[in-house]
Amino acid sequence: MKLRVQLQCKNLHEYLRELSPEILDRLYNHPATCLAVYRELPSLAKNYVMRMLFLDQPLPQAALALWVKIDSQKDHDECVSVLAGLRLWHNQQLQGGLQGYILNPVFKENLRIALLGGGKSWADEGSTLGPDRHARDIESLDRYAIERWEVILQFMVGSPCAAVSPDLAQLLVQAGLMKSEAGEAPYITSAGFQFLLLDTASQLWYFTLQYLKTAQSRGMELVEILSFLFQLSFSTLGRDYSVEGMSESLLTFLQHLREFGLVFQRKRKSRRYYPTRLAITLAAGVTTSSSSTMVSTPGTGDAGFIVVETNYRIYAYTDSELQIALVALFSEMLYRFPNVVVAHVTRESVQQAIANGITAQQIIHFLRTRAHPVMLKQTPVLPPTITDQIRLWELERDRLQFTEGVLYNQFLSQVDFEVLRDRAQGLGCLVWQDVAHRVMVVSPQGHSEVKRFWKRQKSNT
Amino acid sequence: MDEEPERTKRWEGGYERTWEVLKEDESGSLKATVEEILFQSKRKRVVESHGQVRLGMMRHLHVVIDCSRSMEDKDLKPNRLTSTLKLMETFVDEYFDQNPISQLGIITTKNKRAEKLSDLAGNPKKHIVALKKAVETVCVGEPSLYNSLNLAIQTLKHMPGHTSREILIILSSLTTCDPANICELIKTLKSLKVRVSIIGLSAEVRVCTVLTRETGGSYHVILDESHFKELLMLHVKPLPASSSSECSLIRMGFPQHTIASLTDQDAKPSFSMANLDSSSGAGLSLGGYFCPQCHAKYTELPVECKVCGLTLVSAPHLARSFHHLFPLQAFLESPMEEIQEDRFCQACQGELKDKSIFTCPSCCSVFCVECDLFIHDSLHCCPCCIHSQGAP
Amino acid sequence: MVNVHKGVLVECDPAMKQFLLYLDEKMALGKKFILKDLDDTHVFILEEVVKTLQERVGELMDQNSFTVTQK
Amino acid sequence: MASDEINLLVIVVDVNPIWWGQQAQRETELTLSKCLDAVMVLGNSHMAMARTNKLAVIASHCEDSHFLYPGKSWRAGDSCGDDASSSGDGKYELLSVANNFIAEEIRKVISKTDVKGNSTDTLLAGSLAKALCYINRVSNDLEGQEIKSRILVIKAADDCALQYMNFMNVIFASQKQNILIDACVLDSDSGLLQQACDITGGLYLKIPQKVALAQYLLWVFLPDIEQRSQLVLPPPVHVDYRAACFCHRNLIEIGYVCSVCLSIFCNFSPICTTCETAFKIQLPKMVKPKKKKLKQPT
Repeated sequence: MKLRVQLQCKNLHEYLRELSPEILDRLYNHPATCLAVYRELPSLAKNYVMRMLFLDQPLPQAALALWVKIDSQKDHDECVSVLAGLRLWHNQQLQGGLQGYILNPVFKENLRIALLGGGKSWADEGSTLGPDRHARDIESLDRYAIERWEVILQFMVGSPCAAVSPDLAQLLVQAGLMKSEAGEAPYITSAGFQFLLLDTASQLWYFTLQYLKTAQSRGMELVEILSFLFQLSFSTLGRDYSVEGMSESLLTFLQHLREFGLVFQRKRKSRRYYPTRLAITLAAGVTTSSSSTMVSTPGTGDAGFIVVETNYRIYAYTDSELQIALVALFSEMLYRFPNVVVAHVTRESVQQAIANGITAQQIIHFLRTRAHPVMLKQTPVLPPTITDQIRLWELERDRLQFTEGVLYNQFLSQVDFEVLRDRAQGLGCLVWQDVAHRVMVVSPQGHSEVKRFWKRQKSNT
Repeated sequence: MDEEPERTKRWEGGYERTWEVLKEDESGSLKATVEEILFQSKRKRVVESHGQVRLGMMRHLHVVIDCSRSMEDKDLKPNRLTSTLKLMETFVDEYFDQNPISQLGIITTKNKRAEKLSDLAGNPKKHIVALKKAVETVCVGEPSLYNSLNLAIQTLKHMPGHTSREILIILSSLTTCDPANICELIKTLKSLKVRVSIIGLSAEVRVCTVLTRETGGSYHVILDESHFKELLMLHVKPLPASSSSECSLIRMGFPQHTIASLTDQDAKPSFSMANLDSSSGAGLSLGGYFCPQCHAKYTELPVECKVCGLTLVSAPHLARSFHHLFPLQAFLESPMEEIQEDRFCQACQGELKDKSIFTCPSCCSVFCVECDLFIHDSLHCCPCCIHSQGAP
Repeated sequence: MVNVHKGVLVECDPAMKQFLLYLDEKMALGKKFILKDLDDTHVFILEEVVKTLQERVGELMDQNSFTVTQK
Repeated sequence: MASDEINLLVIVVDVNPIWWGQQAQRETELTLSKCLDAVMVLGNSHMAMARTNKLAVIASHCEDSHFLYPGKSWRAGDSCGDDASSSGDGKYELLSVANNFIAEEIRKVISKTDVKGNSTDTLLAGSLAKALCYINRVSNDLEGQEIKSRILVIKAADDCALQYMNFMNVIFASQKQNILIDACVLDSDSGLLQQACDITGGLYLKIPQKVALAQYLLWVFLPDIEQRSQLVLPPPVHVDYRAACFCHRNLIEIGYVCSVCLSIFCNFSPICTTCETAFKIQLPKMVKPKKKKLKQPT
């Protein structure tokens, strides 16, 4: 269990690139996706697309190269590769034989629609249902969204009050954020802990990616839900949309989104839903998390609230259940006040955390990123005694190293020993040897082979 | 001249009033009132803009910066000298932005001496550079009013009569070490129509009061850094020309900027006359402004032709100063309640939230506070009047 | 004649090894479990005891790890 | 959510009815509606580019200038959509809302204003002034995030010489705020706008073919400031900075400037016609030798 999973959070493009060409092309059938993809392009590429959006014949590459100044040739090449990589444009022979570019017709068509309309509507709005009696204002939507999301995180840190649907729990497990031995409740994995460290937008995006990964497995049409997702991210906050004309899988997807807090639906069966800010900022998350791996920015709002003292005490100035739960992951709660909790880092608590697959490094990282402004003033931010001790506690666990093996001893002659030793070495199964005492240990796999060899040795001597 | 004590009271009074005006609103914050004060002071400046008076549009200003020991005081952060120089940089920029065809020179005084930091010139860059260099001057000894004034006069008195001659002294020390009787000097200053203004960093000093009063300048003592800046900026606006200063038509050149593209062959790089004296000057360049009289080339305007002495400006430069000559009259402040129908600022379309609105007297359109300030501070023309008629 | 033992090779620091020897002597695990004492950082032991051994070591650690602070 | 800087584009469209009327007779290829469509295309593309891009459109009429978008009822930031007749045709909602808004407003403008006077020249300065005020307000509203703003003028009618002074004021104001002024000129070159672009560092383009307006807008005026540093764009125009004398309004290279009011004259006159100052003919004795030149009667 030495190996650590590093949480990889791709950005949209990295994700799309991995999709098969035909899926991509299908994706581009929806204006929303086109717009989303377009927005993620490097700024120069955006201009390229715009310039070519209304051209119907291919553009000679030579002409294209003249668009940029010489000194920014690098960016140009980058753009070209990106556009090609996403299949946004193709090479095409011009008459006269020189190479030219032309935009992917499907993409072009739908981006045009996204910009200028003239297509069919994305989804018919609530307006068809008439005004909603229980219309939601933006504040309540925000509250709802955050609350939902917090619940999920709390569930991950295993706080009792948080309960989620089995679907979601299973998803968390599939995403590798939680582990569950048969029967007992799932518990957070090291990946999960890293996940908690991301800011909300990135968490959201990572989560979505994981969801998409498993989408097919639960019989969902990837393209369909992706487009729907983007459509959501381009919808207007505080407006209601109708579920008319949604396929079954999409409706289940909607229910999931509802649970994540991406959309608000008053009743499971109600015909209208409100996208929340989470859904709208999904795209934003794409960009922020583009820096892949771990974003060290603390979660939204809870920047810097932890004070760590050299006496192993942690003062967390927060009232967020979630944050407290997070702290509790690797410490013992001592006192609880309305605005602050006092916790105590002990060997047991840390050992427990480590047993759960959380590395000392992650704990320290967590403490540092959440460090209270007062702490940030001093260098190092955290008291070295604490950080060192936490690391030591981690080391403590492996004082003994066990390796299965087979012991060979009582060789009659040095020669025998060396022969066999060399053989074992040749097979690469020698674990340990002591020439002086003519003792050696070989790995169980190698044992049979070595034995056979030894038998042969015996016979022909 | 009994208005001197009265003046003293004025700034002191202003100080006290700002004290008392501070009132907490129900939420216990001072923000509202503080904003109110700032905004009032801003408006005061706006109102002060004089109407159709003759202004000394072409100014020759010598700024005297005290570098005596007292400049090391820490009451201005990080110390008086640094913050003064910092403010001076902004001042120089503003000055040339507002008075493009004027000139400026900087003198420092310390250790009983006065020396030129930068000569009287129309190019802001040089001054800025000089100021940046001046930061590491060691502040020692006493300043000398007499010497610095004298030094300033030497150059100022040669300036043509139609230009204004001004000296601005930033005085930190309370003492001055003069070789001769300064009263004599004051007389000469008066005769030469040199206006001397002083900004005191410590406290009011009698001799300064007299000096400024006699020469018709202004004398202020700063309260804090922001006030310092405000006072400094007061000197950016051109002051009314003394009635006696003669006026004349100045012959000026309006050279065209010729952009010589690298493509055409006949374009040869050439030296700019401006760079000839300054060794640092990056020599050769294509294109530039060519003096219509002697075809000497310059890379930037405004400049006085080194060859034929013709003042070269571009129309925009003159235009920059127009707003001084035709100032935009102050808008009338009135309570919000006065308008009922659509409460939107005519300029920025923003909703009128503040308790007071502002009406342009000529076109009677209403504006919000921000726009009012913005219009008077930088725009200098009423967005709605422009529509009704072309020129003012 | 070469003889062969199946088992587990344990690598540890000398201190720990002494502890292992001690456990072995005292039959702490109900029987002798060290097949061969190889050198001062290696011993070769019975496979089945590994689990219990780890627990014992954990206990040892708990014993000589005093609580760093008063609650 | 938008922590990164905001990009505000203010488009000032010249909707001078007389000019457009004549234009319609002259050639039917570019009508006002076509032009506005082009503007919307540009606006949409701009807003589509990034979530943080903001747009404002001002119609500059010959009498007044009118905000097409965002209207008064509009709250900056997220678009409330009660009247939002949202996209029936697969257009990005925000855009469709905006477009409907613009169309609605322009209809109002055209219908309501009865054209007094037949000045074919638009009072752009006013529109620009309002644009600056608007930008000023927006940047005040969201202090904290820095905001990059630029103004694009789409100019049809001719300059109004009377406006020179105001125009200059506006230009300098925008220069102070470092706001770019771009100009896309449909008809005759505009000296004022040329200066504006040159001073504020914007782009000036007189489009060769009016039909292709939309394309020109997308190609030249869509890229924002830092993208322009990468792209190859039309070279700066040669700007004529010669002053026009106040007396005959003809451009001069050497002129006389009143020391009091800075009005420019093409030849020496004893009295300033602007500020009625009587000049003393010969300058005082104590002047630098070089000044002697100035005294040669011309």
